[in-house]
Amino acid sequence: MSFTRRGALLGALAAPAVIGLPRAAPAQRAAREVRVGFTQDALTLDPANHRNRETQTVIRNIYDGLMARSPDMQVVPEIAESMRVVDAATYEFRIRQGIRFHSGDPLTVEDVKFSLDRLTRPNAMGGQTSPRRDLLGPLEETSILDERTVRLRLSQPWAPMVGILPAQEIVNRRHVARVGQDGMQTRTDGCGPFRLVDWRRGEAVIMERFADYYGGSPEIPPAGPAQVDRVIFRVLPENATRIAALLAGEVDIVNDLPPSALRQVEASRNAQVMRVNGTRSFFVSMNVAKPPFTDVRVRRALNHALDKAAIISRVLGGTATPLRGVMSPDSFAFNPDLPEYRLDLDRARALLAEAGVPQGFEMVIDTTGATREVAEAIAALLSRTGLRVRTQMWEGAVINPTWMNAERRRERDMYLSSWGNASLDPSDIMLPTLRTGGRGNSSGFSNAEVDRLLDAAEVEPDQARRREMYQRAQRIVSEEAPWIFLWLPQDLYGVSRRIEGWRPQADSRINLHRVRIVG
Amino acid sequence: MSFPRVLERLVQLPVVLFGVSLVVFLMITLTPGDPVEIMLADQRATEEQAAMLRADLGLDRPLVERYLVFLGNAVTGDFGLSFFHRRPVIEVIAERLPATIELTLVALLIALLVAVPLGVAAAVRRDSWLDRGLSALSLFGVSLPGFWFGILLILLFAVQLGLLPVGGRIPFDAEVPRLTGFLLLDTLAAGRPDAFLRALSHLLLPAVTLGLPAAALLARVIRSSMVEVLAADYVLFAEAKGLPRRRVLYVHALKNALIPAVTVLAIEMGQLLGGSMIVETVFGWPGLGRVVVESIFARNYPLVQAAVLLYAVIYVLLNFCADLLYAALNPKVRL
Amino acid sequence: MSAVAAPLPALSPTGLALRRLLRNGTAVASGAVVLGVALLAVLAPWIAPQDPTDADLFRRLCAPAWHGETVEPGFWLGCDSLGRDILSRLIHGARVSLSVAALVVGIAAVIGTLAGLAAGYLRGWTDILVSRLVDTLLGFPYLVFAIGLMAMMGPGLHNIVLALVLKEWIFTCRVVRGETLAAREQDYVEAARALGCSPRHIMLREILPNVLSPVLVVATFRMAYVIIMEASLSFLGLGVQPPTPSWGSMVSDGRDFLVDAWWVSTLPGLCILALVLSINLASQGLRDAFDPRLHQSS
Amino acid sequence: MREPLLRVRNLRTVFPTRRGPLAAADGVDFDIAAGEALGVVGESGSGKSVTFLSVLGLVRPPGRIEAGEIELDGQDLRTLPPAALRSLRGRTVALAMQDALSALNPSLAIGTQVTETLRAHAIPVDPRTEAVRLLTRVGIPDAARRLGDYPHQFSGGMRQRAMIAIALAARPRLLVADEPTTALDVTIRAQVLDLLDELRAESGLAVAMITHDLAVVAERCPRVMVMYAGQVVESGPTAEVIAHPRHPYTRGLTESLPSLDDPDRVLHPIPGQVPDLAALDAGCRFRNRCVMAVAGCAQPVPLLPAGEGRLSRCIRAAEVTP
Repeated sequence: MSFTRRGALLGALAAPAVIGLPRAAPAQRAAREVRVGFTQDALTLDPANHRNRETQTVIRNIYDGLMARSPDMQVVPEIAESMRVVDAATYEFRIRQGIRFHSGDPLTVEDVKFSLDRLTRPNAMGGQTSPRRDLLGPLEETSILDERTVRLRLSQPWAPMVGILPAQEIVNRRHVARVGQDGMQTRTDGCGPFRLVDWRRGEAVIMERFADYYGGSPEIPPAGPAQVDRVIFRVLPENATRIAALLAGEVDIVNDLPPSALRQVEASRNAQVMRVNGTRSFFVSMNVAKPPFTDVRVRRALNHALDKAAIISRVLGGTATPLRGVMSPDSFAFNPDLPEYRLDLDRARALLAEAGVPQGFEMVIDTTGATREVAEAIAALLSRTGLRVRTQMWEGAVINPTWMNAERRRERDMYLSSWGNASLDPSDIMLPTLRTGGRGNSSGFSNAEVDRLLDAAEVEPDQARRREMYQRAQRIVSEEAPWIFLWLPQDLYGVSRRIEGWRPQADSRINLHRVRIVG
Repeated sequence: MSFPRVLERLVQLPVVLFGVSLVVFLMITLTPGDPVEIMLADQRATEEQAAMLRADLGLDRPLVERYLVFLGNAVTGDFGLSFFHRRPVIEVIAERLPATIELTLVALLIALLVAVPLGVAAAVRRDSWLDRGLSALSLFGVSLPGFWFGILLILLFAVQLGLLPVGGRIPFDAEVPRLTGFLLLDTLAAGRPDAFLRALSHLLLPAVTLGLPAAALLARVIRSSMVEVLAADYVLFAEAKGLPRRRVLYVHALKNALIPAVTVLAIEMGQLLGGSMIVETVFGWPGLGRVVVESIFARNYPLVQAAVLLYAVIYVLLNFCADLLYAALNPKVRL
Repeated sequence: MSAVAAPLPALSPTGLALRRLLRNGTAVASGAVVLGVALLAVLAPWIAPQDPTDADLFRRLCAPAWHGETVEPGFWLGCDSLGRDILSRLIHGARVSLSVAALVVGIAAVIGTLAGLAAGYLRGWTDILVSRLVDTLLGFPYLVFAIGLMAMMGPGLHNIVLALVLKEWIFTCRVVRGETLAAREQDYVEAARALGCSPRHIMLREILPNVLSPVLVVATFRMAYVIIMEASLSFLGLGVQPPTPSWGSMVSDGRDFLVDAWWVSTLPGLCILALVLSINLASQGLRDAFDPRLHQSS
Repeated sequence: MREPLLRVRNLRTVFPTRRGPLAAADGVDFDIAAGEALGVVGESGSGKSVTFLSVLGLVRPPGRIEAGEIELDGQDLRTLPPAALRSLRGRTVALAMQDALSALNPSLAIGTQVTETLRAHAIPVDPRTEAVRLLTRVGIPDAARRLGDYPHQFSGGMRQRAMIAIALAARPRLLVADEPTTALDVTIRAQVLDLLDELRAESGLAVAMITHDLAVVAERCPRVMVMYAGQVVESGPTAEVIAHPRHPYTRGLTESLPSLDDPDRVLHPIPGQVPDLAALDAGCRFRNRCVMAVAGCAQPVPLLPAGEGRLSRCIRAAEVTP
């Protein structure tokens, strides 16, 4: 008995040394394989049954959409060969020929109609309704014009329509019939560059190159089948672990690199940092219904009081762009001429005094665990005015609904929050967060002129006029200052030097179609 | 004393399950945060849509009714749909459970491998520097926050030394058909000793991180019961017979010293099973613990309920096994 | 076998135990560490060199004094990611970590002892009720239970204490119940019963003094767990409210800087280690001193 | 007299205590010859058990043998390496204990506990057959079927006999029997003692019978050694020692001798207390209880001849009257 135990112990001790050997040279992998260290597992592999960016990222490597987004965020045709705007509420798409699904079935206009119907029709998914339904807004009907053309008809003009299409994937209607609604969760049959090999729940999604791939959008070169044999999305939720996996050469791309890891990754020989402007604007929402935030002078004072530059350079490692207003500079509707609240503590104190806010007045910034560090920095910097600002941590599940409900947020002061949308269209940014009663209007901001402008822009087909409306709205918002305007962070990725042909894009997709291995 | 004990366990199971289900149900329903709100958080849902979803999920019915429905379904093994996986809870749990159990068992094994020699050595040389040193060392385990220790191990063994992998269960090229979900078994069943070693190398760091605190506790238990046993006459008698020291320590003494340790072992195993979520998060281990924590934060009620009930069942079963093992080790108790 | 025992001068069992305790160098030293930390915690506002919540981003991650380069004078152990003095945060953090541990374990010990006494002495329905409750709570994995409760009540110091107490008391209860069951059959209890003493009197005056030493041992042993528990909850974002420092939250917040600025998370980690180690060694000393079974001459 | 099998000279075994070292055996001298039965008599704490544990090399730390010679079969046990000492234990010198319930391992089958001794000493027999023979020999009925039984399944008397069978398994030459029959009823006690007598006669087994029961010694042991407070106070042929004690302590013991009908009677015939072994002076250790004590008793008292084959540690040995 004692002998076997001792033997086992020795075995356990010796194991690392033995096992270590095959791992020592990761470059010797037989197959050309690219691995992504990813923060989250896909929730499902059914393109129609989720509302989750990470899930979308995984799925988008298996399924293609009518349209795609290039790395510089242009919307380009993918399965569609071309698009024609018939009128403000009608679009026609001509489908590329010769596309095959992984199963070998050809992709037809029926599949396109089926996929869009599945997304928009109530109860179209085996009795359920797709949670993505409202993403497609006023899309009313998809009809087949001929065997190469489908027409999308909207119930009213809606400019964001085109921008939303890259996030909707086309499924094989025969495959859906074969595997059923439940089967769609785990079994895929897309026409994308990779085919699913195995989904190990909570651990990894493994895909291999689809040799008969039609090549993807010719407008994003190089077109053609994927350049690597295999792609693995590995789930590594803990930051430190994800970074360690990159540095150890176990993964080639990691998403959501924290700014604190910049130096570490840049200093390593085998990896580099890649960055791209993100799509989420950060702000501190002030409860405009609660004194003293009812007074615009207080709201402006806090904007003057915050040393954004210090946080950006010190805490965020210079990986964010300061904002004067709501919109990202990358958005077509960005207003570059907004007034700036300069850092000016004296002015801030004067404004607070004018508004009758005493020194030592207490304010609480609500926040969640993910943004704790920034919230603490903001609180510390705002406290320099003589106010006593502190933070309170919440679970997202609790604090978000609280702030989205006027009654429940009545006693709250400030909320460190963010809002973004991959298309960077104000329709899904300003409308929800700043229109009276908007679903994301946490500050309770209400301005008749802004409401009018946003509503009008929603149905305005002319993009230039829309831009002008949004820019006017942004100016009013900046002056009214319902938020402390913060910044637009960059999305940071750690990327191994052994791969090429990939760069991050603002919608945070990781499309691996064009990745090459060079190292 | 044996038969009533089995009876007691049999009675205990439904009582504990009932208690646990009640507590977890109350805990969950009293927790602020509405699953419907969370599910619809990012959507342009109207109040009607929310109400519909709420009705779909049965959230609009009174508490008592919901509890009874839950109980009724649970008895038939139907735990409903996991909100955010959009799949049956049972399925989600079934695919995650083996990973957690495998991790826990290996952690326990490591704990035993560390604790038994440590506890015995400390007891034999009681109050020597060895005893103090070893017990201080074993206490090291208890004092380390798992997430911190785990990250440190990764930085050392994976990044600096490159000896062990960072996370996950097995690399793709060592994949084998998953018959049982326990990769150590599946790789052997597939006749792939290389894959077995790879799977083991993935297990090592998380299992050490998880097992070390347990090792510390077990070492203490074994040490103190060894101290008692070593003072017993039968140990003296065994030595007087001229038996080799190893046999005296590991057969005569340890066999008796392990009897009280078995109960601790069962409880500890239960704690390891339920305490794996932090290690699972750090090492990207696709186990049940992580899903349960995610589900608590996402108010994914059905999964939390089912998982907690499962933990309770496992706990009672473990205790039952401990009783059996107790009987096996202790001839005075015959079932 | 008759051998060692020579008669010692008459001393009460407690006196003997204390004497054994004081002769145990390790136990005394580790007890001194615990007391030292407690003293730091109590005196924190007066001895901390800096304000533990005073952030200055220009001091971000500055190194401990012995490092040479990016050192800020007056910040001996360096600064965290918001430029707050780590030494001061450690001193103030001792307050939180130690008071959470002491409160949880103290309250749990009182509840557990009373419940255990009642269950073990009164038996019957009281015992069934208590035992089944204990079983139920044991069936819950600790962390799941704590996370669930914290999610229910929201983060914060009071809620941490409450959540942990609700689970912790069962450990004391189990021990006390067992000891009480044994004591129930002892002569002194039977004698008290024969004299017509009330159950309350017997439980509190006769049995309680005899179960106190195992309670003490369990309590010190559990303290270590509670400190780790608080750290784990902080890791999951359910710890104390910022900017209040606790050792657990400091380790947890600093883990992103383990490579660039190891001290941010390692120093509080070492503090936890030292404290838990000391508590454990002290409790081991206590047990060795108070557990009569280890001192029978054989 | 034959060459002694065991020869102990000036044995001093010490246990450190908080009040200083405690000599549980202090200057013990004696011999045992092959085939001899030596009775060792004394109260609890007199050092009789420690003396023989010292011989077996089983003094528990922190206790240790500080001085003296222990020669077993011509070998010096104190210089023997631990492994060699271990192979002597059970094989050359074996131990039988007072309480078989605690001496037998509760979680091992009786058969295992017999055979493991045979295996440990590589006795060239079939362990199972030999175990049956040994158990049958001590009077356990149906021994073959009971090998798999655990100690708690045996009756008290059977346990005691099984324990003796285990002690004798490797055919030792010296058996240290520490109160081996105290727990037994009269008939079984006789049976066990008869067995020991037989073995002595057959194979020259030497027996050291440690007891506080002078009656057993009177009946079975030709020679006796009386111990008090860590020292041998008197030794000699049993009949003579009982009839004409040469030490006041022995006399005190003999005064309570007629107790055959009450074998479990405890010996505490002498008023007063054993002195604190950690705080002794050089003089006679019995003098605080001794009616014959004189001023000279405060001087060191050596163990001196007191007649044919007899030794006594009393300056007034000649004056002791029965």
